[in-house]
Amino acid sequence: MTNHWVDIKNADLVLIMGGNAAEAHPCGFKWVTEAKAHNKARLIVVDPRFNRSASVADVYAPIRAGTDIAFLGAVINYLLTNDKIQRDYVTHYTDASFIVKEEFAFQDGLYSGYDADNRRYDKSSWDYEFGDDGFARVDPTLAHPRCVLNLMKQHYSRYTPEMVERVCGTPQQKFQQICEMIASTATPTRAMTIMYALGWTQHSIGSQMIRCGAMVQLLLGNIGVSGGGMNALRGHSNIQGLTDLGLLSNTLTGYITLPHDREQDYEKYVAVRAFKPLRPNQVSYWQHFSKFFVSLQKAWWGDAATAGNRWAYDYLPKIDKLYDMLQVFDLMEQGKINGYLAQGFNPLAAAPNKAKMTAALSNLKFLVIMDPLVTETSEFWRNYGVHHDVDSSKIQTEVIRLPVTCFAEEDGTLVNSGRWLQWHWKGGEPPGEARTDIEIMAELFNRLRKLYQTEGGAFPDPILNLSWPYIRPNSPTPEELAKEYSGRALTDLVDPKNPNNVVRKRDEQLAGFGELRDDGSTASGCWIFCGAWGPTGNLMARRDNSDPTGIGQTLNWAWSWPANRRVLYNRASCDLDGKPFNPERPLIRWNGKQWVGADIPDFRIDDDPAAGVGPFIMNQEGVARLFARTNMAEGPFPEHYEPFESPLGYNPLSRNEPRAVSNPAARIFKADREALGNVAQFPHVATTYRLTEHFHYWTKHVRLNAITQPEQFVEIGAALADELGIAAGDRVRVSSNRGHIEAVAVVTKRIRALNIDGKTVHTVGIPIHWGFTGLARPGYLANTLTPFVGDANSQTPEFKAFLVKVEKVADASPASGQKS
Amino acid sequence: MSDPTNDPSRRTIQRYTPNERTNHWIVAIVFVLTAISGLALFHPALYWFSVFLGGGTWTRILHPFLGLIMTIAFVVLAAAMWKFNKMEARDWQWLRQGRDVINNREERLPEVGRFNAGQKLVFFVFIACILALLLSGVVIWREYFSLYFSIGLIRAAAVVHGVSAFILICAVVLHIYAGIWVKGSLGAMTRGTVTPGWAWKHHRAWFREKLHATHPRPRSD
Amino acid sequence: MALQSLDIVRRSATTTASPSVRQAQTGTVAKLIDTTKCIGCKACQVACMEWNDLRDEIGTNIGAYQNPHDLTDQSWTLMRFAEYENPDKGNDLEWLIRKDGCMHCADPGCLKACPAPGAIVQYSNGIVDFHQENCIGCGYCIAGCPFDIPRISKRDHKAYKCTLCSDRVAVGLEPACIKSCPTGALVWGTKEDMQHHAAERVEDLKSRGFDNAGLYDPPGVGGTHVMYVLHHADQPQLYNDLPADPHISPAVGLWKGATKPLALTGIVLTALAGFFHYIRIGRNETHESDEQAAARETERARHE
Amino acid sequence: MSDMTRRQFLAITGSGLAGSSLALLGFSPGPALAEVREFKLSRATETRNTCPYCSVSCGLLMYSLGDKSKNATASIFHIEGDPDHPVNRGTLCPKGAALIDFIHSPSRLTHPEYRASGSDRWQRISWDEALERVARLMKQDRDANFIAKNAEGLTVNRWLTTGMLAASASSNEAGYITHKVIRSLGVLAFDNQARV
Repeated sequence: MTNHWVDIKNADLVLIMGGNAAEAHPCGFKWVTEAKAHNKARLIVVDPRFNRSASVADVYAPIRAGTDIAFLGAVINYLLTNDKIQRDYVTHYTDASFIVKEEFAFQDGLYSGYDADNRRYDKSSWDYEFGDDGFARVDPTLAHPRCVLNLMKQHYSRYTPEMVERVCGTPQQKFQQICEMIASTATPTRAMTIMYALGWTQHSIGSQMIRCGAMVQLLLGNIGVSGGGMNALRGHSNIQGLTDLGLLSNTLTGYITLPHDREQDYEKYVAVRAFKPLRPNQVSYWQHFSKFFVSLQKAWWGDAATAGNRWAYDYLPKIDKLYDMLQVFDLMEQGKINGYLAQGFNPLAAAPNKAKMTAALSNLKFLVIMDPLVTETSEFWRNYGVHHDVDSSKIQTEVIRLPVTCFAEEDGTLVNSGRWLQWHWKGGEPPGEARTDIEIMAELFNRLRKLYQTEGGAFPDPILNLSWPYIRPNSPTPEELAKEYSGRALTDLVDPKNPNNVVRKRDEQLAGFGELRDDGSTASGCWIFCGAWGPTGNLMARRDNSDPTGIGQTLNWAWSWPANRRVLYNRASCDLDGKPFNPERPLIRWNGKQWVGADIPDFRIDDDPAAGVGPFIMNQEGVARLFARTNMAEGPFPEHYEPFESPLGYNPLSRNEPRAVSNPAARIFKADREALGNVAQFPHVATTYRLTEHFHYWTKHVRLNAITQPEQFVEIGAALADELGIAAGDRVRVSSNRGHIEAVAVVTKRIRALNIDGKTVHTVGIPIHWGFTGLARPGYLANTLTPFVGDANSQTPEFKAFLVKVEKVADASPASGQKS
Repeated sequence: MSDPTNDPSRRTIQRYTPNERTNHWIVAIVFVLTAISGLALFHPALYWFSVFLGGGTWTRILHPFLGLIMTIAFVVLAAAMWKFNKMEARDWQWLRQGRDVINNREERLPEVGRFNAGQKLVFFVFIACILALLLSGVVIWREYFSLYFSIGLIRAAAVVHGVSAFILICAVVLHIYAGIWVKGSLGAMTRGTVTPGWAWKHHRAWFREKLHATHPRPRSD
Repeated sequence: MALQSLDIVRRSATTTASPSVRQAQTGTVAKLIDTTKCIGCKACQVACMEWNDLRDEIGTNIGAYQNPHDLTDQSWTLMRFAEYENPDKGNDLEWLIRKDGCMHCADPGCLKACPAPGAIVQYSNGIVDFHQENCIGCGYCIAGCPFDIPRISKRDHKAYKCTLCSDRVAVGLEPACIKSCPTGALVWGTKEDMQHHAAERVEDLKSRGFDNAGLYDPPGVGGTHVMYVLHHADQPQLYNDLPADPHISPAVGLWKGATKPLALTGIVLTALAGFFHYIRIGRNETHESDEQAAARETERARHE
Repeated sequence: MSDMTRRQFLAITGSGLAGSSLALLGFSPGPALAEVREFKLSRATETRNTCPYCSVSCGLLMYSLGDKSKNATASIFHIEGDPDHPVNRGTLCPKGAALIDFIHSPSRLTHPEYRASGSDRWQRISWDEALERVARLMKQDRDANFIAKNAEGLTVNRWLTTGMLAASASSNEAGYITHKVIRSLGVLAFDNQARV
């Protein structure tokens, strides 16, 4: 979230698309009902299903799963052709005026530089034109034919309301109504917030859907303002924190990326990441990259990280390609992975194509499970009848299952969607011998280190030298770890301007990432968390909920990264002179000397607005990018591509280009491409989702939740049910080219048959949540059906749009799922 | 007074067989229990009756079973008595002379068979009420049957149950009083016999029937 | 507000007045269920079970979101879902979701029907509560309720329903369902405050094209301490058959009203009639003359 | 009690039940209890926590047995929303409201277990056995498959044959130490739930 949960109450318009906040985030959704009740806000929901969010919406529009870019692109077209943009904002706070290279081109669904054999682009033409001064060329009049705004106009001119109706199945009149409502927020005093979640993420084109939403918001001047923003509703309690802490194949903490094989030289590694400004006077905060990186290396390897060994640069593994989850499970299926540890994760259920996942796990030599609950993954080797039919004797994987505490039995912090780090306290004892993840990882490491100490082995240095300053080595306390990722001074830090002034004493906690240094005198395990445990103590444990301005800015409640800032890019809520665009709910303002207000300014505090520093200080441009340059895999502007399993089989926007049917830059492995189904065999569009009564595959173990939603079902529209002779409560079989499930049919008017390019397309809703372990009635894992292909940038699987066939099950007796 | 047993002409007459008496008293006892349990649930002032059945919950549990037992016992009794309770022409005359009945001027009334018209009326009231109680009682028997009926029907059945119980109880009160009022009746239902005088006075037709059954006239042939 | 004052104003099967000098001076309490804010998430259902230590069966899906399928002794509240195509809005779909449960009527049909003294009580703050230790399990409350709410447990054969968390309210807290409700569709306060709140909601709904939005506080049962804001207050039956004009059934009125004293009087009068007949006219006895007459007739018969 | 006498009289005459002995048995039922259920949180220990499900991160109040005195074992018996929390303001969704049954789920794991190759059952093992086995398996695999230099002779120091998925609900502190340990081993096949 660029903003935070409570801030949604300040919105004048809420667009929920690519998510179902009422269903998946009910307590955050409260701020939508607050905005409606107390801010006269209107709510728009665009979704394949009339869902729980739609039940309280002012306008609902149906959309075919996977066509959100067609819809949003047409919104952009509407805003640009009707001049419904916040012109000052767009001119000064985005790259609308930047001039793009002449070689940049787009034709028949493909951008310049496409390499079809490798399914990737040569992105060299996707950039601005640079002047002799090294800065990007701009045309503030926005008249240049190749300025970003004009390229956008041209690109999205193909996205008409007629096209929306034809591609998305959204009635034109509804689309028009929604455009008018959205356009109403182009005025500086009105804000729209966009709330999205995995309904955008889980597509082969998901990142671009989100980007497209962000572009709409930038045109309307809705980023950085109170009540606005692009608000990603993260799916798990600490998915944000684990991402911030970099627990991903290609990152370190704080969005620092790991070095590539070719980055053998530390200085080059830093130089590529320490982005230089592309326009005069810009902050480009990543220029400080080396401070973040060195402080991390000092936190991890302590005295072993020195200037002499390039801060233990070689201790870090170098990447040759992305080892994301899909890649790893594909390798596992090929027998190239021997060991796997699943910590609070149930990949058998969470990754696509269960049959492939079962085969992959069966090829492991060993699997370690750390979990509070009996997950399907931990029992993948056990036969559960129709729901999981395997032969234990043929599975050679050794499995070690370790019991872990749950939230209530430990102290620590989680990061919420609004980037708040909130400390929580232990309230009870864990059952039996359960241990915390910290204790397990610590003791496992200490045993490994001991083995390397006594026996030696492959490259033991990073293991032997890992900094382990914890009082009880097998049981570091959450406090010790929190202090470590926040950061401290390793020597007395002096003011560079006045060497006699010690600003931080040795071992004192640091107040923020502004104090980090790249000379080895500071350590901080995660630079964006720096200051969370500051010199005054644990700020994450603060519990003062006062909101002095009444706009929901509780700066003394817990701590938010970065720097306790609650609304990102909040400088953009003020005009060029530093006056709030909307005086009714100002976040910050320039008082003539410094920036003050209800939030921590996302700006240097004493930067006079007259200096012309752009509000997007992390970007080299100083402004927001409507043109993504080379940062996206499939193009600088979002373009509609069909899901990999498309009910059309062609891209209605580029009918003549077979290479542009689905995302041309998305990676798909050969066997997975062969496992795709076609519309002739699998005529219905399926989409998977959560129900509000359940959380993933956990709450089927929770009696109260099992009571409120006990048995697996699928949702089908009344029209499809009529066609197939299915009544509510009948059992149906839903099959894809990868497997089938059986479930109870919920027949509903809430799912409409859509008319797509002249043909009727039915949507089938498949709630996840059931499986073969737990208290709820045993069911099939929904990922039995899903395709093994991900987004071209994030590799997030395409769970939201694929093809299935629905049939009535002749034998009405429910298949039993007896435990063996 | 001479010992009636010594005088054949004064030998007592059997009015009810031991089986009939047993049957009657089963009905009577179960009725009392059913009635007090029913009344306990009927009016708060009588809720304390529930102590006789072991408290409110036991009252709720037992009442329908008691009702069933009473119904079964009553059906047997009613079947045995059915043939004596057919209304005849003289019964209507008897009823028309209610004033004479109340004022003990029996000599003015038509001769009465085994049962008088009042008794017959009570008999049919009992049948009607018990049938109504049975049917409505099943509908409001929450534990086993109420779930099969609509709430509207249950409400109506509760009214029917209450009204028929009221009528039945009133009829029983009359029935009991009649037993006290007509001296010797109680003995008929306890010992089973009545004196010839009692029979002659109150049920002369029945007396004569009995007489001719005991002393058949010699055949004329 | 003295919500902790749970003095009893009415008590089932009790013919005399309960102590009622102490009144809720700051107003009675009320739960307002705003169906127009409700997303049907069932947090209230879960919070209710959790607080009250209830666990219903893990049932089945019968082709609907609604689960459990009906109110039970373990499920004191239940979300009921209805799909409605609004003809006034071009047949746009509406998902009308209603939290069902005890309405806490000012004139409670259950209390009226209950034969067990003190099994059902009404507190001065408006809450109608069941006291299972006094309940005998007859189920009359079910027949008495205009909303079909109480359920008899198969385990202990006692009647159960929403208590409006009288234990929480007694110590000044809001009921568990109210507290949990994520969207603020459930709100809590004095009845007066809730009526004001509802009026604001109705005004907002009218601005959104729901011209018939309104408050459901049915006068037929004297008003309720659980009220609804409905988009279609003119058609409550759209919300899974919420009664348009609920009142205590005339049958229940008859059964539990005038008939009771009349019937008792009737029985007593019948007995008294006998008693006075006895006093005034006396017994109908058999005299020696009757015996003699009988003997004569017997003799005659014997010798004939 | 005169009232009682009148009732008895009415009852007896009314029903025609002549047994005065029964009437003597008639006594008033004890005064019916009409108290609300005891408020169960009065002296329970209250602990602040955060809901482990979605990213709204609702504040929780957890109530546990005992008052944290030395001899009382804390066991949580009730959870409700933290009314002070700016986001949830005391509310909880059906999942958060059901957390008590997550903590006490019969599916909670209570001791380390081992499933041998080809076996169809778990066997209980000690923590010592479990962690020693995991460490041994990891070291064997790392030593056998660690890549110090790639085919082009560049230093890469990576271990690709063992991977890990990290929890989506464990704390930052657990995530941080997990990352620190796993990266020190050179693992690249490392992701968290954000990937899906």
